[in-house]
Amino acid sequence: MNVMYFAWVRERIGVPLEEVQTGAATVADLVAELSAREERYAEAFADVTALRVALDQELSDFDAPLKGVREVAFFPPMTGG
Amino acid sequence: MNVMYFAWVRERIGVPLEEVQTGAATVADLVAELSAREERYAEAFADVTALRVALDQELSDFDAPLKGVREVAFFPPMTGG
Amino acid sequence: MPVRVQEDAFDAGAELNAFSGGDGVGAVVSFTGVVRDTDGTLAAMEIEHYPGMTERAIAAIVDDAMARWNLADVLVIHRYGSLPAGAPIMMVATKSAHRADAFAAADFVMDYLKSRAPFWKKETTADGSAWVAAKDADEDALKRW
Amino acid sequence: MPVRVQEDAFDAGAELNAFSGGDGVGAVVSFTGVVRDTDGTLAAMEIEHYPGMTERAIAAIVDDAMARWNLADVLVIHRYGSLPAGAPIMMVATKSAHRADAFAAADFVMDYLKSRAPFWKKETTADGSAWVAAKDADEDALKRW
Repeated sequence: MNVMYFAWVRERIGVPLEEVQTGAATVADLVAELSAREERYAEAFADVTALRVALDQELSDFDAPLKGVREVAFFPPMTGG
Repeated sequence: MNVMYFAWVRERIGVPLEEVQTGAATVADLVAELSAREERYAEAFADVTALRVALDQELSDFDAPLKGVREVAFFPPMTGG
Repeated sequence: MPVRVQEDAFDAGAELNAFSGGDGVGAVVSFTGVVRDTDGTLAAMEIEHYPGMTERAIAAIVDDAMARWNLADVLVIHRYGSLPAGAPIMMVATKSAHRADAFAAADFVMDYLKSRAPFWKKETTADGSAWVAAKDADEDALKRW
Repeated sequence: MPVRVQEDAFDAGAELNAFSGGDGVGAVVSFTGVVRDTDGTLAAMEIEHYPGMTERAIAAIVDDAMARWNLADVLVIHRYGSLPAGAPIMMVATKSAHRADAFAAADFVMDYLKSRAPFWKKETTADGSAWVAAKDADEDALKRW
Protein backbone atom coordinates (compact mmCIF):
# COMPACT_ATOMS: atom_id res chain seq x y z
CA MET A 1 0.00 0.00 0.00
CA ASN A 2 1.03 3.63 -0.39
CA VAL A 3 1.91 5.41 2.83
CA MET A 4 2.02 9.21 2.84
CA TYR A 5 3.38 11.67 5.37
CA PHE A 6 2.64 15.38 5.70
CA ALA A 7 4.06 18.40 7.55
CA TRP A 8 6.48 17.54 10.38
CA VAL A 9 5.74 13.82 10.05
CA ARG A 10 7.03 13.99 6.48
CA GLU A 11 10.09 15.94 7.63
CA ARG A 12 10.97 13.41 10.37
CA ILE A 13 10.47 10.37 8.22
CA GLY A 14 12.23 12.04 5.31
CA VAL A 15 9.94 11.05 2.44
CA PRO A 16 6.46 12.24 1.40
CA LEU A 17 5.34 8.87 0.05
CA GLU A 18 6.53 5.27 0.01
CA GLU A 19 5.18 1.90 -0.94
CA VAL A 20 5.08 -0.44 2.05
CA GLN A 21 4.67 -4.23 1.90
CA THR A 22 2.86 -5.20 5.09
CA GLY A 23 0.47 -7.71 6.55
CA ALA A 24 -0.56 -5.30 9.34
CA ALA A 25 -4.21 -5.76 10.29
CA THR A 26 -4.80 -2.28 11.68
CA VAL A 27 -3.29 1.21 11.54
CA ALA A 28 -1.82 0.64 15.00
CA ASP A 29 -0.16 -2.57 13.77
CA LEU A 30 1.33 -0.69 10.81
CA VAL A 31 2.66 2.02 13.15
CA ALA A 32 4.26 -0.66 15.38
CA GLU A 33 5.78 -2.42 12.37
CA LEU A 34 7.29 0.79 10.92
CA SER A 35 8.52 1.98 14.34
CA ALA A 36 10.36 -1.34 14.85
CA ARG A 37 11.95 -1.00 11.43
CA GLU A 38 13.87 2.29 11.82
CA GLU A 39 14.46 4.97 14.44
CA ARG A 40 13.05 7.78 12.22
CA TYR A 41 9.65 6.05 12.25
CA ALA A 42 9.81 5.40 15.99
CA GLU A 43 10.48 9.12 16.53
CA ALA A 44 7.70 10.28 14.24
CA PHE A 45 5.19 7.87 15.80
CA ALA A 46 6.35 8.32 19.43
CA ASP A 47 3.06 10.01 20.40
CA VAL A 48 0.21 8.93 18.17
CA THR A 49 -2.23 11.13 20.10
CA ALA A 50 -0.44 14.03 18.32
CA LEU A 51 -1.17 12.43 14.94
CA ARG A 52 -4.12 11.92 12.63
CA VAL A 53 -4.55 9.19 10.06
CA ALA A 54 -6.52 9.07 6.81
CA LEU A 55 -7.41 5.85 4.96
CA ASP A 56 -8.06 6.30 1.26
CA GLN A 57 -8.39 10.07 1.87
CA GLU A 58 -10.98 9.80 4.66
CA LEU A 59 -10.12 10.66 8.28
CA SER A 60 -9.99 7.47 10.32
CA ASP A 61 -8.41 6.24 13.56
CA PHE A 62 -5.60 4.01 14.76
CA ASP A 63 -7.87 1.04 15.52
CA ALA A 64 -9.22 0.93 11.97
CA PRO A 65 -8.57 -2.21 9.87
CA LEU A 66 -6.35 -1.89 6.80
CA LYS A 67 -8.03 -4.57 4.72
CA GLY A 68 -8.69 -3.25 1.22
CA VAL A 69 -7.03 0.12 1.97
CA ARG A 70 -4.74 1.38 -0.77
CA GLU A 71 -3.55 4.71 0.68
CA VAL A 72 -2.67 5.49 4.29
CA ALA A 73 -1.64 9.02 5.33
CA PHE A 74 -0.18 10.22 8.62
CA PHE A 75 -0.11 13.89 9.61
CA PRO A 76 -0.44 16.28 12.55
CA PRO A 77 -3.79 17.98 13.38
CA MET A 78 -4.78 20.19 10.48
CA THR A 79 -4.28 23.96 10.48
CA GLY A 80 -6.22 25.20 7.48
CA GLY A 81 -8.34 28.30 7.08
CA MET B 1 -40.30 72.39 18.05
CA ASN B 2 -39.73 70.56 14.79
CA VAL B 3 -41.82 67.44 14.34
CA MET B 4 -40.76 64.93 11.66
CA TYR B 5 -42.58 61.97 10.17
CA PHE B 6 -41.15 59.06 8.20
CA ALA B 7 -42.42 56.22 6.01
CA TRP B 8 -46.17 55.55 6.26
CA VAL B 9 -46.53 58.02 9.13
CA ARG B 10 -45.27 60.74 6.80
CA GLU B 11 -47.65 59.58 4.07
CA ARG B 12 -50.71 59.62 6.37
CA ILE B 13 -49.95 62.98 7.90
CA GLY B 14 -48.98 64.41 4.53
CA VAL B 15 -45.83 66.34 5.44
CA PRO B 16 -42.29 65.23 6.31
CA LEU B 17 -41.64 68.07 8.76
CA GLU B 18 -43.56 70.83 10.48
CA GLU B 19 -42.98 73.32 13.23
CA VAL B 20 -45.42 72.78 16.09
CA GLN B 21 -46.15 75.27 18.88
CA THR B 22 -47.05 73.21 21.91
CA GLY B 23 -46.95 73.16 25.66
CA ALA B 24 -47.13 69.35 25.77
CA ALA B 25 -45.16 67.92 28.69
CA THR B 26 -44.54 64.50 27.21
CA VAL B 27 -44.52 62.73 23.86
CA ALA B 28 -47.89 61.16 24.74
CA ASP B 29 -49.31 64.62 25.43
CA LEU B 30 -48.06 65.86 22.06
CA VAL B 31 -49.63 62.84 20.33
CA ALA B 32 -52.98 63.57 22.08
CA GLU B 33 -52.77 67.24 21.14
CA LEU B 34 -52.06 66.55 17.46
CA SER B 35 -54.70 63.79 17.29
CA ALA B 36 -57.35 66.19 18.63
CA ARG B 37 -56.34 68.77 16.07
CA GLU B 38 -57.02 66.89 12.81
CA GLU B 39 -58.26 63.50 11.65
CA ARG B 40 -55.04 62.71 9.69
CA TYR B 41 -53.07 62.84 12.96
CA ALA B 42 -55.64 60.76 14.80
CA GLU B 43 -55.37 58.12 12.08
CA ALA B 44 -51.57 58.08 12.04
CA PHE B 45 -51.39 57.88 15.84
CA ALA B 46 -54.30 55.44 16.28
CA ASP B 47 -51.99 52.67 17.51
CA VAL B 48 -48.84 54.07 19.09
CA THR B 49 -47.56 50.56 19.85
CA ALA B 50 -46.92 50.37 16.08
CA LEU B 51 -44.81 53.54 16.25
CA ARG B 52 -41.39 54.59 17.45
CA VAL B 53 -40.30 58.05 18.57
CA ALA B 54 -36.93 59.77 18.54
CA LEU B 55 -36.11 62.89 20.54
CA ASP B 56 -33.24 64.95 19.15
CA GLN B 57 -32.26 61.93 17.01
CA GLU B 58 -32.11 59.41 19.85
CA LEU B 59 -34.69 56.64 20.21
CA SER B 60 -36.97 57.38 23.15
CA ASP B 61 -40.46 56.44 24.33
CA PHE B 62 -43.92 57.95 24.62
CA ASP B 63 -43.60 58.71 28.35
CA ALA B 64 -40.49 60.83 27.82
CA PRO B 65 -40.62 64.54 28.74
CA LEU B 66 -40.31 67.09 25.93
CA LYS B 67 -38.59 69.79 27.97
CA GLY B 68 -35.59 71.10 26.07
CA VAL B 69 -36.27 68.88 23.05
CA ARG B 70 -35.93 70.59 19.67
CA GLU B 71 -36.70 67.74 17.27
CA VAL B 72 -39.31 65.00 17.63
CA ALA B 73 -39.63 62.27 15.01
CA PHE B 74 -42.37 59.65 14.63
CA PHE B 75 -41.93 56.55 12.46
CA PRO B 76 -42.74 52.84 12.20
CA PRO B 77 -40.28 50.17 13.39
CA MET B 78 -37.13 50.38 11.31
CA THR B 79 -36.38 48.04 8.43
CA GLY B 80 -32.76 48.69 7.56
CA GLY B 81 -30.04 46.29 6.54
CA MET C 1 -14.42 53.27 11.27
CA PRO C 2 -15.72 54.40 7.88
CA VAL C 3 -19.51 54.89 7.80
CA ARG C 4 -21.16 56.01 4.58
CA VAL C 5 -24.85 56.68 3.99
CA GLN C 6 -25.29 57.37 0.30
CA GLU C 7 -27.71 57.36 -2.61
CA ASP C 8 -25.09 56.15 -5.10
CA ALA C 9 -24.40 52.52 -5.88
CA PHE C 10 -21.17 51.00 -4.51
CA ASP C 11 -18.88 48.15 -5.58
CA ALA C 12 -18.86 45.62 -2.73
CA GLY C 13 -15.77 43.81 -4.04
CA ALA C 14 -13.75 47.00 -4.41
CA GLU C 15 -14.87 48.12 -0.94
CA LEU C 16 -13.85 44.75 0.53
CA ASN C 17 -10.39 44.95 -1.04
CA ALA C 18 -9.86 48.56 0.07
CA PHE C 19 -10.90 47.64 3.63
CA SER C 20 -8.96 44.39 4.01
CA GLY C 21 -5.34 45.35 4.75
CA GLY C 22 -3.60 46.21 7.99
CA ASP C 23 -0.99 45.00 10.47
CA GLY C 24 -2.07 42.05 12.55
CA VAL C 25 -5.26 41.44 10.58
CA GLY C 26 -5.90 37.75 10.00
CA ALA C 27 -9.65 37.66 9.35
CA VAL C 28 -12.04 39.83 7.32
CA VAL C 29 -15.79 39.21 7.30
CA SER C 30 -18.21 41.00 5.00
CA PHE C 31 -21.97 41.04 4.72
CA THR C 32 -23.71 42.42 1.64
CA GLY C 33 -27.47 42.96 1.62
CA VAL C 34 -29.09 42.77 -1.80
CA VAL C 35 -32.55 43.84 -3.02
CA ARG C 36 -34.25 40.45 -3.13
CA ASP C 37 -36.90 39.68 -5.69
CA THR C 38 -38.56 36.57 -4.31
CA ASP C 39 -41.11 35.90 -7.00
CA GLY C 40 -39.90 37.97 -9.92
CA THR C 41 -42.46 40.74 -9.43
CA LEU C 42 -40.44 43.43 -7.65
CA ALA C 43 -40.19 46.57 -9.78
CA ALA C 44 -38.19 48.67 -7.32
CA MET C 45 -37.31 49.21 -3.71
CA GLU C 46 -37.36 52.67 -2.18
CA ILE C 47 -35.36 53.28 1.00
CA GLU C 48 -36.16 56.29 3.17
CA HIS C 49 -33.94 57.35 6.05
CA TYR C 50 -33.59 60.03 8.70
CA PRO C 51 -30.51 62.10 7.80
CA GLY C 52 -28.48 62.94 10.86
CA MET C 53 -30.01 60.31 13.10
CA THR C 54 -28.94 57.58 10.66
CA GLU C 55 -25.27 58.47 10.94
CA ARG C 56 -25.51 58.81 14.74
CA ALA C 57 -27.27 55.47 15.13
CA ILE C 58 -24.77 53.63 12.93
CA ALA C 59 -21.80 55.25 14.71
CA ALA C 60 -23.24 54.12 18.07
CA ILE C 61 -23.63 50.53 16.81
CA VAL C 62 -20.07 50.50 15.46
CA ASP C 63 -18.68 51.94 18.71
CA ASP C 64 -20.51 49.22 20.63
CA ALA C 65 -19.02 46.52 18.37
CA MET C 66 -15.51 47.96 18.75
CA ALA C 67 -15.91 47.88 22.54
CA ARG C 68 -17.24 44.31 22.66
CA TRP C 69 -14.76 42.60 20.33
CA ASN C 70 -11.11 42.86 19.41
CA LEU C 71 -11.42 44.55 16.03
CA ALA C 72 -9.02 46.43 13.80
CA ASP C 73 -11.86 48.26 12.05
CA VAL C 74 -15.51 48.20 10.95
CA LEU C 75 -16.93 49.45 7.64
CA VAL C 76 -20.62 50.29 7.09
CA ILE C 77 -22.12 51.47 3.80
CA HIS C 78 -25.91 51.88 3.48
CA ARG C 79 -27.81 53.24 0.50
CA TYR C 80 -31.08 55.13 0.37
CA GLY C 81 -33.29 56.15 -2.56
CA SER C 82 -34.59 53.95 -5.36
CA LEU C 83 -32.87 50.59 -5.93
CA PRO C 84 -33.59 47.91 -8.56
CA ALA C 85 -33.87 44.18 -7.77
CA GLY C 86 -30.43 42.61 -7.38
CA ALA C 87 -28.71 45.87 -6.36
CA PRO C 88 -26.56 45.90 -3.22
CA ILE C 89 -28.42 47.81 -0.48
CA MET C 90 -25.71 47.89 2.12
CA MET C 91 -22.57 46.22 3.37
CA VAL C 92 -20.82 45.69 6.67
CA ALA C 93 -17.22 44.52 6.96
CA THR C 94 -15.16 43.76 10.05
CA LYS C 95 -11.49 42.88 10.42
CA SER C 96 -9.64 41.36 13.33
CA ALA C 97 -6.68 39.21 14.31
CA HIS C 98 -9.13 36.35 14.90
CA ARG C 99 -12.06 34.97 12.94
CA ALA C 100 -14.43 34.59 15.90
CA ASP C 101 -14.31 38.35 16.63
CA ALA C 102 -14.76 39.30 12.99
CA PHE C 103 -17.76 36.97 12.57
CA ALA C 104 -19.51 37.93 15.80
CA ALA C 105 -19.06 41.66 15.24
CA ALA C 106 -20.40 41.57 11.67
CA ASP C 107 -23.43 39.54 12.79
CA PHE C 108 -24.03 41.96 15.70
CA VAL C 109 -23.75 45.09 13.55
CA MET C 110 -26.22 43.61 11.05
CA ASP C 111 -28.75 42.75 13.76
CA TYR C 112 -28.60 46.28 15.13
CA LEU C 113 -28.68 47.98 11.72
CA LYS C 114 -31.88 46.07 10.93
CA SER C 115 -33.77 47.34 13.95
CA ARG C 116 -31.99 50.42 15.31
CA ALA C 117 -30.85 52.44 12.30
CA PRO C 118 -33.63 54.67 10.90
CA PHE C 119 -34.19 53.18 7.46
CA TRP C 120 -37.55 52.15 6.02
CA LYS C 121 -38.05 50.03 2.92
CA LYS C 122 -40.95 50.33 0.50
CA GLU C 123 -41.48 47.73 -2.20
CA THR C 124 -43.15 48.47 -5.52
CA THR C 125 -44.62 45.61 -7.54
CA ALA C 126 -47.19 45.42 -10.34
CA ASP C 127 -49.84 45.46 -7.57
CA GLY C 128 -48.66 48.75 -6.10
CA SER C 129 -46.41 49.92 -3.28
CA ALA C 130 -46.19 48.77 0.32
CA TRP C 131 -43.92 49.54 3.27
CA VAL C 132 -41.99 46.50 4.45
CA ALA C 133 -43.12 45.49 7.93
CA ALA C 134 -40.52 44.94 10.64
CA LYS C 135 -40.29 41.30 11.71
CA ASP C 136 -40.59 40.20 15.32
CA ALA C 137 -37.62 37.92 14.58
CA ASP C 138 -35.45 40.97 13.86
CA GLU C 139 -36.30 42.51 17.23
CA ASP C 140 -35.81 39.15 18.95
CA ALA C 141 -32.38 38.80 17.31
CA LEU C 142 -31.10 41.67 19.47
CA LYS C 143 -31.57 39.53 22.58
CA ARG C 144 -28.74 37.28 21.42
CA TRP C 145 -26.19 39.97 22.31
CA MET D 1 -20.64 25.09 -5.27
CA PRO D 2 -17.29 26.27 -6.64
CA VAL D 3 -14.30 24.89 -4.70
CA ARG D 4 -10.77 25.87 -5.77
CA VAL D 5 -7.50 24.72 -4.23
CA GLN D 6 -4.74 26.67 -5.90
CA GLU D 7 -1.19 27.96 -5.61
CA ASP D 8 -1.99 31.25 -7.36
CA ALA D 9 -3.11 34.38 -5.58
CA PHE D 10 -6.76 35.42 -5.93
CA ASP D 11 -8.64 38.72 -5.79
CA ALA D 12 -11.14 38.44 -2.92
CA GLY D 13 -13.17 41.47 -4.06
CA ALA D 14 -13.48 40.23 -7.64
CA GLU D 15 -14.44 36.76 -6.35
CA LEU D 16 -17.08 38.29 -4.07
CA ASN D 17 -18.60 40.26 -6.92
CA ALA D 18 -18.62 37.26 -9.28
CA PHE D 19 -20.28 35.11 -6.60
CA SER D 20 -22.90 37.59 -5.39
CA GLY D 21 -25.74 37.52 -7.93
CA GLY D 22 -28.71 35.24 -8.29
CA ASP D 23 -32.51 35.08 -8.06
CA GLY D 24 -33.86 35.28 -4.54
CA VAL D 25 -30.49 36.11 -2.97
CA GLY D 26 -30.77 38.75 -0.26
CA ALA D 27 -27.63 38.15 1.80
CA VAL D 28 -24.00 37.40 0.94
CA VAL D 29 -21.40 36.71 3.64
CA SER D 30 -17.68 36.39 2.96
CA PHE D 31 -14.73 35.43 5.09
CA THR D 32 -11.17 36.11 3.97
CA GLY D 33 -8.22 34.65 5.88
CA VAL D 34 -5.00 36.65 5.60
CA VAL D 35 -1.40 35.75 6.48
CA ARG D 36 -1.09 37.54 9.81
CA ASP D 37 2.18 39.04 10.92
CA THR D 38 1.62 39.64 14.62
CA ASP D 39 4.92 41.20 15.52
CA GLY D 40 6.42 42.20 12.20
CA THR D 41 8.85 39.24 12.05
CA LEU D 42 7.10 36.85 9.68
CA ALA D 43 9.12 36.33 6.51
CA ALA D 44 6.80 33.84 4.83
CA MET D 45 4.12 31.25 5.35
CA GLU D 46 4.26 27.89 3.63
CA ILE D 47 1.05 25.90 3.27
CA GLU D 48 1.20 22.17 2.57
CA HIS D 49 -1.85 20.14 1.65
CA TYR D 50 -2.93 16.65 0.64
CA PRO D 51 -4.03 16.81 -3.00
CA GLY D 52 -7.15 14.77 -3.59
CA MET D 53 -8.15 14.51 0.06
CA THR D 54 -8.27 18.32 0.28
CA GLU D 55 -10.89 18.62 -2.45
CA ARG D 56 -12.93 15.72 -1.01
CA ALA D 57 -12.84 17.13 2.52
CA ILE D 58 -13.91 20.62 1.39
CA ALA D 59 -16.69 19.20 -0.81
CA ALA D 60 -18.01 17.21 2.17
CA ILE D 61 -18.02 20.34 4.39
CA VAL D 62 -19.83 22.35 1.70
CA ASP D 63 -22.41 19.57 1.17
CA ASP D 64 -23.02 19.50 4.91
CA ALA D 65 -23.55 23.29 4.97
CA MET D 66 -25.95 23.13 2.00
CA ALA D 67 -27.97 20.45 3.82
CA ARG D 68 -28.11 22.35 7.13
CA TRP D 69 -29.04 25.81 5.86
CA ASN D 70 -31.11 27.36 3.13
CA LEU D 71 -28.33 28.47 0.79
CA ALA D 72 -28.20 29.49 -2.85
CA ASP D 73 -24.48 28.63 -3.07
CA VAL D 74 -21.15 28.34 -1.27
CA LEU D 75 -17.72 29.37 -2.58
CA VAL D 76 -14.41 28.08 -1.15
CA ILE D 77 -10.95 29.12 -2.37
CA HIS D 78 -7.85 27.94 -0.49
CA ARG D 79 -4.24 28.51 -1.47
CA TYR D 80 -1.17 26.38 -0.85
CA GLY D 81 2.54 27.05 -1.36
CA SER D 82 4.53 30.05 -0.18
CA LEU D 83 2.60 33.18 0.86
CA PRO D 84 3.93 36.55 2.08
CA ALA D 85 2.53 38.38 5.14
CA GLY D 86 -0.68 40.18 4.29
CA ALA D 87 -1.60 37.84 1.43
CA PRO D 88 -5.07 36.30 1.34
CA ILE D 89 -4.81 32.60 2.24
CA MET D 90 -8.38 31.57 1.60
CA MET D 91 -11.92 32.75 1.35
CA VAL D 92 -15.37 31.36 1.97
CA ALA D 93 -18.56 33.01 0.72
CA THR D 94 -22.19 32.00 1.21
CA LYS D 95 -25.38 33.42 -0.24
CA SER D 96 -28.96 32.97 0.83
CA ALA D 97 -32.37 34.58 0.90
CA HIS D 98 -31.78 35.35 4.60
CA ARG D 99 -28.85 36.72 6.54
CA ALA D 100 -28.99 34.23 9.42
CA ASP D 101 -28.41 31.29 7.07
CA ALA D 102 -25.59 33.04 5.22
CA PHE D 103 -23.82 33.97 8.48
CA ALA D 104 -24.20 30.59 10.17
CA ALA D 105 -23.08 28.65 7.11
CA ALA D 106 -19.95 30.77 6.55
CA ASP D 107 -19.01 30.43 10.23
CA PHE D 108 -19.60 26.64 10.09
CA VAL D 109 -17.57 26.15 6.90
CA MET D 110 -14.66 28.11 8.43
CA ASP D 111 -14.71 26.04 11.62
CA TYR D 112 -14.59 22.81 9.65
CA LEU D 113 -11.97 24.02 7.17
CA LYS D 114 -9.68 24.87 10.10
CA SER D 115 -9.76 21.38 11.59
CA ARG D 116 -10.99 18.95 8.93
CA ALA D 117 -9.40 20.03 5.65
CA PRO D 118 -5.84 18.68 5.25
CA PHE D 119 -3.78 21.86 5.23
CA TRP D 120 -0.74 22.54 7.40
CA LYS D 121 0.88 25.93 7.92
CA LYS D 122 4.58 26.53 8.49
CA GLU D 123 5.84 29.96 9.52
CA THR D 124 9.29 31.25 8.70
CA THR D 125 10.75 34.10 10.75
CA ALA D 126 14.29 35.39 11.32
CA ASP D 127 14.57 32.67 14.00
CA GLY D 128 13.79 29.83 11.60
CA SER D 129 10.78 27.79 10.59
CA ALA D 130 8.09 26.13 12.68
CA TRP D 131 4.86 24.26 11.97
CA VAL D 132 1.82 26.05 13.35
CA ALA D 133 0.25 23.98 16.14
CA ALA D 134 -3.49 23.27 16.01
CA LYS D 135 -5.38 25.00 18.80
CA ASP D 136 -7.69 23.16 21.19
CA ALA D 137 -10.11 26.05 20.64
CA ASP D 138 -10.35 25.16 16.94
CA GLU D 139 -11.31 21.58 17.75
CA ASP D 140 -13.72 22.76 20.45
CA ALA D 141 -15.35 25.14 17.95
CA LEU D 142 -16.75 22.12 16.07
CA LYS D 143 -18.91 21.23 19.06
CA ARG D 144 -21.00 24.36 18.42
CA TRP D 145 -22.62 22.74 15.38
